Amino acid sequence: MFGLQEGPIDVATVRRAVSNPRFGAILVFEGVTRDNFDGREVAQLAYEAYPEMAIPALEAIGQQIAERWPGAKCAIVHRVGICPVEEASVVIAVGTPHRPACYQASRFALEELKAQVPIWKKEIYADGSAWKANTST
Amino acid sequence: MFGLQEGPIDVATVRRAVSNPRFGAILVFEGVTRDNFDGREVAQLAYEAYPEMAIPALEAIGQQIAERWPGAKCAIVHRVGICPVEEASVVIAVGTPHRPACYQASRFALEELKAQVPIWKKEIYADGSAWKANTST
Amino acid sequence: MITVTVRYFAALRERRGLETELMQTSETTTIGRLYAQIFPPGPDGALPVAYAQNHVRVPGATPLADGDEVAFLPPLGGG
Amino acid sequence: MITVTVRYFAALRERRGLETELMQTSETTTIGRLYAQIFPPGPDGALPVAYAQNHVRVPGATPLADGDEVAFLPPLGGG
Repeated sequence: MFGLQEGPIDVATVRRAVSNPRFGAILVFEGVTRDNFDGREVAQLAYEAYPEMAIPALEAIGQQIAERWPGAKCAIVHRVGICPVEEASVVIAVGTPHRPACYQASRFALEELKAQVPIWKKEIYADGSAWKANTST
Repeated sequence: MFGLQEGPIDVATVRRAVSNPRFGAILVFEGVTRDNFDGREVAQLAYEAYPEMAIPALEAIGQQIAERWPGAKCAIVHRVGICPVEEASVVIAVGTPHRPACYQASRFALEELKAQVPIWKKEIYADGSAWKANTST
Repeated sequence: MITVTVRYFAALRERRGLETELMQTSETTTIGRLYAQIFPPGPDGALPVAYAQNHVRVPGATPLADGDEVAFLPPLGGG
Repeated sequence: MITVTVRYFAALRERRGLETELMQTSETTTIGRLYAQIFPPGPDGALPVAYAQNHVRVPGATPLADGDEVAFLPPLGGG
């Protein structure tokens, strides 16, 4: 499961996409809209994607994970449009037979997503807005 | 939320225990019963705890996380009794303002739990059973 | 002359006031040169972008062909 | 003589056939010596355990007191 969606992401659905009796570890990451950035109050975020590139890029992350961590499975859903505070902008589920690989693969998926997938974020404050780029840290 | 419980763990409840508008990252780890171990088919696992020590030990992990990663919050529920294949023996939820700390704190909680919390695991095969200790890897 | 479809996202979409447009350009134009034509560098310089031709990232020196879908990708913010 | 409560878990519980018992022992007995008394090392040696006195981990040389709750913790398997 690799997709973009408007409206709240159902975490349990993404989690179920990686269920497998061979898996000893499941890790579900949620990137959530925070109520502040650099001390400034954030009302909500707005995400925009280039779907024709973003979905293949998400699928490519899943492919890389399957190659680097044999037996691992990944599912990623990213929200587009308005994402209010405390709601998830992205849900990444990873299942692996063993636990260390699960943490490695989940983190890999998140960093690859931030670096490679054509999605953009606008922070909307009480008194303005700004497009915010990911840093490489 | 730090506890032991018989029967299935409700992942969403553990996840909600770390909700906070300051959090940009939520990570939910599920340790799941695998259908095999060292090539042998596993029918189910049975967990046993020393509750009077295990619950304070889980709480101590939460305390250490709050000290090492300021602003982080952790919740851990471990199952006791029979845990069938594909069901979670432990759910660890961590919320943090920023993402790298979330992965670090979640992994720390898991490794501390395995090393410090008085819980034991019995693997039940089609044709026998064995108590299995965690390794330090 | 060739005709390409240009897609705009995020800050570039807002600056251009458009999500997409058809654009005519010469056969010798590269994707980087097209970007500079549409968004001439202002006092703050140009927004650094990556280039995509038919949904594949390409270098700025890549020549364009008739019917291409072209996109300029501002710094990413997913996650 | 003093009386302590002993708790058994996992393989030790199965070996002893008990979850808990009251046990009388001398005032000079350490927690490690009590373990060796209850579970004399067999041909495979003794199961390596950690010691807990009143829910706190202690070294094997720790003396016991009347009313203590004592537990021997086999290698852990949580997670």
